[in-house]
Amino acid sequence: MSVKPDIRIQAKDFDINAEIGKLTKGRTDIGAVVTFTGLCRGEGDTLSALELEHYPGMAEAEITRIAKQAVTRFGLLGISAIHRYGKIKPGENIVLVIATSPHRQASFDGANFLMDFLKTRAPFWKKNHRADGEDGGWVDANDADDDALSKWGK
Amino acid sequence: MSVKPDIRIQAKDFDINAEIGKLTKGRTDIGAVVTFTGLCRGEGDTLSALELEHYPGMAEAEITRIAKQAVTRFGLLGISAIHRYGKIKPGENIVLVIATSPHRQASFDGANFLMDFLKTRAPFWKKNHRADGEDGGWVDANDADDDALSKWGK
Amino acid sequence: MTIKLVYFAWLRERFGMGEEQVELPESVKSISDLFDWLETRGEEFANVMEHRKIIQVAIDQEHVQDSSTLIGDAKEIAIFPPMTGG
Amino acid sequence: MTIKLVYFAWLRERFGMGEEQVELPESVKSISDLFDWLETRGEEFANVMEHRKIIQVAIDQEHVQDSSTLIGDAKEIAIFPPMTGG
Repeated sequence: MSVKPDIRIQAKDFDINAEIGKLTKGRTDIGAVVTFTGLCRGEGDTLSALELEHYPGMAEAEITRIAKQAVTRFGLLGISAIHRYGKIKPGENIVLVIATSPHRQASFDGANFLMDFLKTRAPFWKKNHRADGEDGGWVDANDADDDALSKWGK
Repeated sequence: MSVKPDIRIQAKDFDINAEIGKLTKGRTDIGAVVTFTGLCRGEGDTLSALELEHYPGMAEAEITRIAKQAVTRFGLLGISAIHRYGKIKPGENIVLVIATSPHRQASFDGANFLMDFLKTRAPFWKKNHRADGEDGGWVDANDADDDALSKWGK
Repeated sequence: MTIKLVYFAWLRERFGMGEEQVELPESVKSISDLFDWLETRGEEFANVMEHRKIIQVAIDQEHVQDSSTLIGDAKEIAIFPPMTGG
Repeated sequence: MTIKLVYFAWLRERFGMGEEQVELPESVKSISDLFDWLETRGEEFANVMEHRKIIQVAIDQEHVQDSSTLIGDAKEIAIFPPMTGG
């Protein structure tokens, strides 16, 4: 049975229980589910919101490509990702990744791999809205995110 | 602020959304939440249930000890674990681990570390109930679980 | 050749538009040629193209690593800063 | 010395009980001594103690790695097979 990644880009929030249920309901072959949720941090109350811009079409396509690699590489039974766009306040969800597999390490690796590549390869850009009303500017790419890719080899 | 692991051993199922909420509600310093859920597999419909036995008192104490190590080692902002006991059917939840942190790798590592140690150090034992009514016996310890510990060093 | 150019994040803000249809001169064959041509389109374009080393490109929604890549019969070329999703 | 012994999983099943209060002889100082003494308590105990290399021990709910560990004034000693949680 081929595994089809379920990838969505949306403005609205997501329900983690419901998303896990979509991958696990009625199945008895899944032994491990790992979820990753990325949230907007307040940066010590200096941030009022992040604004997320994306490239419609390419965002879905690129995350799907990476998700398919994760399925093959780690032998996942299912993978889904939801990435929000628009204005997101501190404490709110930005991104959800779920990986399922028979045994635990594959699910951990699958979700971790997808997040590392999503951070640097998915066409999203974050703008800071500062609490004091000043222009917070666009978030710079993070060298640590590029470095994180190195653990997955070539 | 010191982080107090929230560790529970219970017969009843858990609600992942609710458990995440307990760690994240009202906070804006958390950027990453990783959950691990372990489920009972049906082993190709040969299994009718797992029966989980535990050592009351020590189970909570041991998981708490490991969870505290995870907090210190990875700089977690929160960690919780719920491990069920009693009869659990294929497709049902066995264990939940949640780790929160400012950045993603700490949450992945924290949850992964706690699971690896929980598998081999927490006083739980699984007995197989076979679908055909034969005695399924006690689940043998898994060498792969011992090996998994090696990635965390001494 | 008519092609759609798409801009994101601070490139979009600097150019004052998210996309445009442009008529590319015959001489524009590669991404590098495209950057050279954009540079000639006014001060804002020239300023942004000073950052060409970090600017990323997608041809018909697929990442392109090498600026010598030929545009061919692409319908849409997106240029944008390094991505910061997740 | 009176002490509580606690058994789990197939040890519990083989012994036919989850716990018992026992009066340990003066000569039983270490975990290894305890295993030697248990062996003398009948066929089922002797059979189980053949697996002593894999049998694990907790003294007052803390894991003990080394069978030379002294029992001291422990109140509760648990013996059990390798754990299979998670």
